[in-house]
Amino acid sequence: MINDSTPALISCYNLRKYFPIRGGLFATKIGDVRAVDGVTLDVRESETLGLVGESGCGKTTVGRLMLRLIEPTSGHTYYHPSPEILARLESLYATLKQGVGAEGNGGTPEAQAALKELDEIADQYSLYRLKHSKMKELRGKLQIVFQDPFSSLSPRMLVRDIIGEPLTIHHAGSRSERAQRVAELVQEVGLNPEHLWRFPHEFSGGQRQRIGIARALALRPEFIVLDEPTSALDVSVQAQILNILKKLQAEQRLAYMFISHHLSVVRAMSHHVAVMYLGEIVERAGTEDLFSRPLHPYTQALLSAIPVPDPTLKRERIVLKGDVPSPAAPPPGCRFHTRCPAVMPVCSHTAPPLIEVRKEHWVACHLYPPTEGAAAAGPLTSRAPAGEGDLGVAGAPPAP
Amino acid sequence: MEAVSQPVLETPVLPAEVPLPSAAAAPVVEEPTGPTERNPVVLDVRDLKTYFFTYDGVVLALDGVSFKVRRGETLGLVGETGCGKSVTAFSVTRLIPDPPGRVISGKVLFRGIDLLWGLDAEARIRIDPKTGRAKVRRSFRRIKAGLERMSAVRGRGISMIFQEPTQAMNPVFSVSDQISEALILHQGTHIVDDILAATPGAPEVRPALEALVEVTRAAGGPDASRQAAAKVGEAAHLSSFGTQSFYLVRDSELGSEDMVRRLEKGLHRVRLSRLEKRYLRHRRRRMVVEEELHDLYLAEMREGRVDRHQRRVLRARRTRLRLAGFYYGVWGIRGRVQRPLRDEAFWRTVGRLEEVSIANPVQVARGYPHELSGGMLQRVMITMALAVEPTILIADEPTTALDVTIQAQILELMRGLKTRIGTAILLITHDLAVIAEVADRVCVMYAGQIVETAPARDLYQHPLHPYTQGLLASIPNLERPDKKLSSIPGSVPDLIHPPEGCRFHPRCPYAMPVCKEVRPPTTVEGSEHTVACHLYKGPVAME
Amino acid sequence: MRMWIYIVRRLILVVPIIVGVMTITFALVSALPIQDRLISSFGAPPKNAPGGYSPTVKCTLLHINESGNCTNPLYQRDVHKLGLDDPVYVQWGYYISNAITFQWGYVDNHSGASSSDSLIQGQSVATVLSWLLPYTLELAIFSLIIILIVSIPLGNLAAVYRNRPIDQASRVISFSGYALPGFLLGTFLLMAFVLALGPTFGGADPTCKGQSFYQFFYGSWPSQLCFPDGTYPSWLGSGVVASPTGFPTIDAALHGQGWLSLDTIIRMVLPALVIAYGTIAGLLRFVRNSMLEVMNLDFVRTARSKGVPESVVISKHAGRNSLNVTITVLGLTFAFFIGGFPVVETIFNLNGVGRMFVYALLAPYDFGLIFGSTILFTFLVVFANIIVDVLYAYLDPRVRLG
Amino acid sequence: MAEGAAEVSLPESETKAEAVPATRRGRRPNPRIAQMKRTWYFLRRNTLAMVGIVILVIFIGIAIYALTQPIPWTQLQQLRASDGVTCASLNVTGCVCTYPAGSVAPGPTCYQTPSGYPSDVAPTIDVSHGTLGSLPLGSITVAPTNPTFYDIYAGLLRGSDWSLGVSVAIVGTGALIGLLVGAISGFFGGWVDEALMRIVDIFLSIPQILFVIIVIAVLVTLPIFQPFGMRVALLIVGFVIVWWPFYARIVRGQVLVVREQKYVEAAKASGAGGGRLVLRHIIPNSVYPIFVQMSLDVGTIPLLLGTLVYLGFPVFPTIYFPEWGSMAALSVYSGVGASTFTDALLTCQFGACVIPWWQFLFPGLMLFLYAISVNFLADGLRDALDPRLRR
Repeated sequence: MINDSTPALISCYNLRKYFPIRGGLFATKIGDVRAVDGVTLDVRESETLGLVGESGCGKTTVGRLMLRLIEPTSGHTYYHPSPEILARLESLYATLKQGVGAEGNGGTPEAQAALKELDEIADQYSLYRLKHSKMKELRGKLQIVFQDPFSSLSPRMLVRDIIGEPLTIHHAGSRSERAQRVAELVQEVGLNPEHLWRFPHEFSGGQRQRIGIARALALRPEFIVLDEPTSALDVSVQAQILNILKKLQAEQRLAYMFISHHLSVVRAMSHHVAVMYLGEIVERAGTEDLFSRPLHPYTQALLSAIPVPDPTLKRERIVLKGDVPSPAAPPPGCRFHTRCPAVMPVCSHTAPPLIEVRKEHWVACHLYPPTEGAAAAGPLTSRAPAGEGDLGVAGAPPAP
Repeated sequence: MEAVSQPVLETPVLPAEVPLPSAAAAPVVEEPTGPTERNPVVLDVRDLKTYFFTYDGVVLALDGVSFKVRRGETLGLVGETGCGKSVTAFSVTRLIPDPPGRVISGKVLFRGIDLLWGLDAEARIRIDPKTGRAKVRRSFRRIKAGLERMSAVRGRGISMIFQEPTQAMNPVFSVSDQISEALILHQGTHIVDDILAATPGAPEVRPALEALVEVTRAAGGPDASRQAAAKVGEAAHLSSFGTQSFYLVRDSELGSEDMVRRLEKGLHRVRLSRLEKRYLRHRRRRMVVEEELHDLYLAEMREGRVDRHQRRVLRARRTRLRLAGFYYGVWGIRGRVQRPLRDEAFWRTVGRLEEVSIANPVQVARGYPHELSGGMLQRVMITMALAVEPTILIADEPTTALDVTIQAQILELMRGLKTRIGTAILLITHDLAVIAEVADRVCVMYAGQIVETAPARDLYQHPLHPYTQGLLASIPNLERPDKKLSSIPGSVPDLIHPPEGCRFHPRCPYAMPVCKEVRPPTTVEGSEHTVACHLYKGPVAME
Repeated sequence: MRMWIYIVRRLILVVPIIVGVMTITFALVSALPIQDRLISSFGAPPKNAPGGYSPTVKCTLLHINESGNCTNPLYQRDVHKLGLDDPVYVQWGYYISNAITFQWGYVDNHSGASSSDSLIQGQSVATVLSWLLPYTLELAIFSLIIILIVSIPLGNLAAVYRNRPIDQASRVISFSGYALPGFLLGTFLLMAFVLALGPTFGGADPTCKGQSFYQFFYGSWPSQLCFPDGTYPSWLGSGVVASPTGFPTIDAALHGQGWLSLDTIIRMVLPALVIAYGTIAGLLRFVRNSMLEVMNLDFVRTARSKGVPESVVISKHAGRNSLNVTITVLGLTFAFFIGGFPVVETIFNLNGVGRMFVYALLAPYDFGLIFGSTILFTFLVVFANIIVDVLYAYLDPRVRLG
Repeated sequence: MAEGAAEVSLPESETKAEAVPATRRGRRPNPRIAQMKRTWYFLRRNTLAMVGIVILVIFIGIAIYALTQPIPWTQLQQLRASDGVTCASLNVTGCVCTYPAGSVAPGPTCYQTPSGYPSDVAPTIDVSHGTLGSLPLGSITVAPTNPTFYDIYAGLLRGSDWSLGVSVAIVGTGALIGLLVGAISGFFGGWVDEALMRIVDIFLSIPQILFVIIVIAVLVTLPIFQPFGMRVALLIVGFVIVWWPFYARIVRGQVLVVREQKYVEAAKASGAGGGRLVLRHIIPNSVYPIFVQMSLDVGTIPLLLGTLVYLGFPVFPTIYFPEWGSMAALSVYSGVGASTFTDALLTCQFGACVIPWWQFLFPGLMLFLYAISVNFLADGLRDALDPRLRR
């Protein structure tokens, strides 16, 4: 399913997005909401990357950043980067990691050099340095489907106009050609042309979502961000939408980034999965790998928290204490340590790096020291039989 | 009311003898032994019909819904959006926004009392045959009377928690205000009695306080000082007194010597002035009248006739007392005279919040809804709903708005509470998995009708109705992810022009000719397993 | 704590508004031809004001030199006195500083003798207004009370008993309030009451001829409070201020005339009603609609499900939330409310700021007074808005606690 | 995946039936028209709104009628002070009498009224000597200084088109400016928003009537505003300057909401530029509140005109101008010889004279009917457009 040969279609490095908090007497900036804090991802051609996390963990922001719907605080995204560029970037960021100090401040001379070169590369290729005209062309290739099908369709436009708008914006073909294209789009998503002459409010949630998908497909994109496309829908309808998406991916070799808090849906949809917590990626692996042998305690807790539609199997579950901390004041060290069942002293002061502990399996957790490398099977998973049914989390380790 | 302290097990057969558990009801002691036939039915909904009268026509939101809830059981009500789950809940408690909605017919027997009594007198409905729109002529006096009657049941008999905790709490009042409102409303007399009976000045209080301080100084851990605090409470004959002293000690620095004195100062409030005493007695009188009124309303609903004379008498008395109440307002000292009651309610609230495992109950109680997270608020909502142990708790999508991990917490909590106080729960959700976690029995709803009812295991292992089967099949399953998702074709029909016959037939893979004409009867298949589908030919279920 | 920050921020935000208002008025003033400004500053022929003086500073053809400038010494003197020969920004600076120091109207910034004259016997504008303000304030307070005690309960009832008689009644009230301009309503009421009940209800009695309770009991009218000519109180002219506070009721009481203060209050009922009516009309609908919205919100349903009796649900849970909206709207409509004063005070001969504004409008305009009273009214509006904001913050924890 | 496709496309073909409610089966009308129908349905159920519409239609009819044929409202001949002598009709000294054209003069000092006047004689005031006298019912005296009489009926007729025209012009222009400013400020936000909103605050904190007055009072002195047409323009300009901030504030609030909607972001995602976003997405979704506000103001502005005139402020090119508000105001203001209205009332109280009630009753009535009908309609519109308030 996963093969490394498939080149990365879109890849972003150290994405950061801080939203300022204003307050005080003169509404001055008194802090930052670190919605996204150093996210590195890549989505490969005609594959799906699942992005999982609780609400407020910044997954939606990542999606919007990758489409440059908002400008990042720092970091870059590269669309269709050539292999050599990719390799170069990898090495550069590696050197940066060795070089003391994070990106931006000081560091060793080679880190400095790396920084400079990164900047040059960014100037040429980064999405965020493109001129608006270039960006506008690209927009056709990068599309998005929103969570809420009710606010994502303009209530005063006919479905025809909604789906056709991208075409009109990009002056794709003559009027009649556009009409033609719209008609076939509608067919593709399983509506019928007679629906074109209606207002969105006349449709059910599922149908609205289909319209949204049709709009996203209008300009034959290569990459679509699916921002919780089914979380507002019923299960039966959800299945319909998911099937459409799968079908389209197969037919048009689309690459998806599937953002969702619903792990089972993500598992059904995606080839790779990245788990986010408080603006950071804590674990990243191939779907099978992640779901059968989750390494990060948070992932394990998430998995065990999913209710299973089967009264017969009663699992003992990891119930996390407390709420997600505010991204305005993320806890020091590992951001999860306030709720972690396997918390260690080190967690509270040093943040664990995201390291590849197994093939194609990255984790940011002190339980898996880099030295163990690929052999690492953390205490949590090692204690649990990684079988179907119970998700290798039977019995969380006692908190020290 | 005080006489009845234990809710008696009763059968709906002779309901007249059975009063509600009043506010006095102590928590139910014996463990509910699961939902078996033995447990009495506390809520019996029969052939409930609720319509909405809109521009497009009459929406048949509920069309003959029937189900039973037994004491201490959890009944899950599951279905897609627009199938009438929430409408059912609101119809049962008569919270349907009117206009446009109205409960048209049916019975809601709560412990044998028909909550919908006098409903059909409230409005005349004429449906215009050609436009399909309806004219509703309401009798506002009757509607008002009906709502007032309901207030005797809401909160103490049936209470609810809602989907969006952030919106379900009043933004301008603090958490403690809102919870203690419920407490005072339903347990007012007892709170007042306790305050009046409290002996904060008693000689044994001081040593208890000293002991508490000592224990805390010695860092005996929270449990130890909790016990000590409980001792304080006993000494003062006011348990909340203990709670308060516990938090006072915990939150104040222990080094200082005159700790105990400062404590006593902090707790001084319970030594009442004469004015405060008078006010409390006055309030108590008012509360008693309210409770008598509630009993009267219950009696009315039970016997199905209105005792106008008694009603007039009680209302007159209530009015007199309200007027007398101005005496305390006139001096502009209301705030002060109310303080004992307020504080008592506050510390009781704190106690309740502890029970739902909130780490820092005092801060939460002082906080306002917009300062708390969704999970926290949902806990608060639950506390509020269970302030007086109600017979039934209706939970309308309690975890839908929450994250997975928080949802897990809340479900744990609900399970725990259910086993502690034998409240029956009517759990409404669209998430079959959640239902599977907590429900004992499950009703599957589709397009305003209940298509299948079965014990949870039974339902999930062999669902009978095609809709149920489709629903279960379409859940993306963590265990078998590669299995292609099967989906139910189409979408929920609009309920203005529902399909003839079986409402599911346009989407049903097994649709037969008969399905298009005849509405399938509800038949019994196996123990407690009923289904409404032409595929099954079991004996027709009795209402 | 956060509340204080909030309030202080509001106060800071007021500064640009006030400066802005000043600037607008300044712009308008400097758009005037210099001739008019001179006349309205010094040269107004007295209306019925004793002791106005009128130098003829017109720049006749004699005084125009070949370069087109006016060489009339008087003219130049006055132009210089007013600093009209300074560059605009200097004038602006003077204007702002004067206005902030309550020297409205024209101040000569060059010759030391400051005479920020109004046409009323050379009294400075601020002085005249300070005499008249109390009466206006008293009227405002009366009508605000009326507004609040009418619109809030009525609006809530209209929402609760929607589309039923009381709602229709409130609808009629608000619509008629929208549709009846103050001067018509005032006139009709005046006619009705005066012709039916006698002049006591006809506002203040400028001629001292009319009947009044006071005269009914005491025969004659105390001369201090009598206005010999119907335009403005005599004491403005004779420096003798017989009115220590300026609030008529209080003054009358201080004069030891209990009946007179009662008389004054009765005379204030009609004007207050007329002023209140328009605002009530606007407010009622807002109260009703906001109440309707609040009643559909989830927490109201929660309160009901708790078993809270309906009356408490409405008064406490819904009412408290809709109150915020009400107050905000009141703040927004306050400017209109103030705008009603000139009319009403004119109809009922009440010697308030509004009446003085109208008086100053009779040609030749007394721009000093016109702009002065405008600025004063604007101050009132701004002040009211600050109060509203503070109240709002107090009522709504979401604002109070940020 | 193929069967997936089949499986997916199949249901829709089936569900079409339910997806389309039976009410809309068969040949569907244009959806926009359907929407209008919906609104119209709610309007029709609202009795007051219907009343409002009817009255408005009548007024518009009158206006058109008044425009089509020129109605004579030329001034009558002047009264001269020397004409004050006794006459039979009322034994009050200094009165004059008038008689219809063609008939015989009842007395030597009676004046011929032009044809088209009612013959019946009703008392009014000869302002030329401030004493009481008589004049035909349906004539209106204008000012103490200028004793000319105008036909009140003609004035009422002509008033309709002036009131409607002026108010519509003012509201239209104001709304346009407000829409632009509000949209810009709301969409771009940041310091633009800050600046514009501060300005709006400044404008809104000056009491509107006073603001209009001072603006016009100053501008009137400028030479460009001397000719007749420019005077009317001046009036409109004065009001617009004061009025646009209301709309700006409303629009901006609405835009702030709409801007956050997902469909705007979607348009952005498919490359729409700022202009397109504003014009195609934001403005269409934020204009409705403006419509309501506009319709309310169309009713309010004639009242304010009247108020201005009442305050003795020469808004109009000639002192008398056939606009209801000003007609009513003028008559109230100066219909009586006495220095104040109260005085007149007091003096007339004991039958010494007759208050010329008709002089402000009829214009006032027209004004009231017009304003209230507009308000009925506006309120109905709001309820019909705002689903929350629907019955």
